[in-house]
Amino acid sequence: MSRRVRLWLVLAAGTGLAVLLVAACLDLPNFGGDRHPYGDRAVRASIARHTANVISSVNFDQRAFDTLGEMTILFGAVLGCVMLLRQTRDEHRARPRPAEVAPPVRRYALLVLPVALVTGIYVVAHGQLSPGGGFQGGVVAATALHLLYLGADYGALERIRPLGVYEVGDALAASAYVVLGLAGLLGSTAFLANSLLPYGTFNTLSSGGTVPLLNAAIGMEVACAVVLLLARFLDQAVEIEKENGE
Amino acid sequence: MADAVIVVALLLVAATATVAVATRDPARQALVLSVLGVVLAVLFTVFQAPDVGLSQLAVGSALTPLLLMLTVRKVRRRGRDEEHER
Amino acid sequence: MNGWTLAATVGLAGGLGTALWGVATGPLRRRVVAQNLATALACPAMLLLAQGYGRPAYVDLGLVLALLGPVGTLVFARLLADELAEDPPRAWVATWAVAALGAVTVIALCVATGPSRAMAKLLVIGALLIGGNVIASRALAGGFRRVGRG
Amino acid sequence: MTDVMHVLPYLVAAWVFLAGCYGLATSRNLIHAVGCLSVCQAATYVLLLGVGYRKDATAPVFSDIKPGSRTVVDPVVQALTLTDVVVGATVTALLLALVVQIAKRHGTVDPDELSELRG
Repeated sequence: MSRRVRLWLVLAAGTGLAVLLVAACLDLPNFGGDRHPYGDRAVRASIARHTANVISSVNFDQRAFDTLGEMTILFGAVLGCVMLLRQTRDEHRARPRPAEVAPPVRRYALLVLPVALVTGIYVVAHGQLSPGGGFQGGVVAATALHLLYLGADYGALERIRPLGVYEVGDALAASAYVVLGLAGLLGSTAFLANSLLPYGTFNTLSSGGTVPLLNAAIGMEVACAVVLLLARFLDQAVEIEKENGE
Repeated sequence: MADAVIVVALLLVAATATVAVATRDPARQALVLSVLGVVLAVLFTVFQAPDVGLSQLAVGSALTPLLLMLTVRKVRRRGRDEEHER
Repeated sequence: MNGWTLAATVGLAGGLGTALWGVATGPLRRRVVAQNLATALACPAMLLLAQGYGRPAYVDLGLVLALLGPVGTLVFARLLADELAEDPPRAWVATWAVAALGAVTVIALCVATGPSRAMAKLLVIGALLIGGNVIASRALAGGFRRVGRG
Repeated sequence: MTDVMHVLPYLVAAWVFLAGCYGLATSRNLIHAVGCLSVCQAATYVLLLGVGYRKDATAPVFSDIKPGSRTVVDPVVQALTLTDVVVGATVTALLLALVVQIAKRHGTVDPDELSELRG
């Protein structure tokens, strides 16, 4: 199929899709409307279980099973990346020569690294209270580690990043989520049911029953997953190259 | 009038997304995508979804650009090696 | 809509609109500077929105943006270092103007909140924002001199 | 003005989605195509949060306000979007890993050249 024909096809199909989408938009409930039956019920259920951040309550309590599915996608995607980007037989590792980083940039990176790491942990820990949670905090903490690559060089990052530990951490966090779910099944009513632990005082760190635990498991899982992902990409982009003459 | 900030954020998202698609060079597109991440985070804030905004900031401001730029570098280096061999 | 939200709206429309124009057109050196300034402008806007909506919890967004925005720019500074070295960006006027805007915003918000833990948090965000913005500009203007690849 | 406001977010979502699709179909570089796909993803976030918005409401997060003191927006769609943002990023990474593999095997990331190689 030539580019020309394909462009016409795209334009025709796009126009059709656009007409359908606009028609659907005009029939949707008005933006900013007042009818949110599911939302109102979710808010009531969350307050009944002493979870101040309703979104965390939805993610880790009311729809915790759905989050298990999301976590599986995450796990699978990382597994796929690790498989796809492993070193093949016709490739070898070359030590990258360290880059010269301007002193202020290096100082900034080394100063901000711990701050960002602590912020990431803070975001995870306060997930059931204020905006944040395992998904966001995990990414922030994992990104913070890579300031070492940006501010120093790849060798420095490799020294503080024993990949085996992160692989184990990833698997442990994923299984912790499932184990917590099974504990709900054995100890009370159903898989991932939030009735094992006392709900605690509203708006304190230990409130919400199993929500903070599941939240922490996801935080660890996401942080380890992102570190592993970036490690593979960094290896490919910085170190691994094709064997010469092959 | 109270909707002005929503309209501004929505129009910024639409414009940034259009620019991101129209920028054909992957490295330059990664720059636009990182701006798109920030603009989306602002939109989510005015939609009163700070959790989602936080998520978008964490992913869009540093992680996605890093992944894209590392891929660009790998592919370009690959291209250079190949030319070198010929 | 109150004064804080109005200020944020104006800042977003003017600031991010200009940054978008900068990142969409022109040579690479202009685009990277525009990307840096976009994050540096969005952060004060988020703090203003948090104040305008009366929700101190939204300040966390500003904190994360002040931390990770410059990190994103460092990514580009590092991985585009070869191209930027041929044609380094020089945008100190714009950088300091945006930094001053951020400082004014943070000071205004501090006055509005009064001495408290929230004010300390705002000051930390302000320091991270301005420091990060200036350092990221420095990194773009030749922060990475490489010896071969790395 | 108010009538436009009732559908504007949905129309923006549709526009962003279509723009991303156009970029995907006409892309000459697979990395660019992955970027366009993430633009399409962004459209779904805008649509979902637009559906959940309620006028003059605030976020359903009660760390700094009393429950019941203000109306709140729909938390369910926010929870859906929040997980998808992070999971979407890892899926983007998976696609980029595939692009790296294609570049290794075939030495090009132009979809047109790739189909010539196959045919």
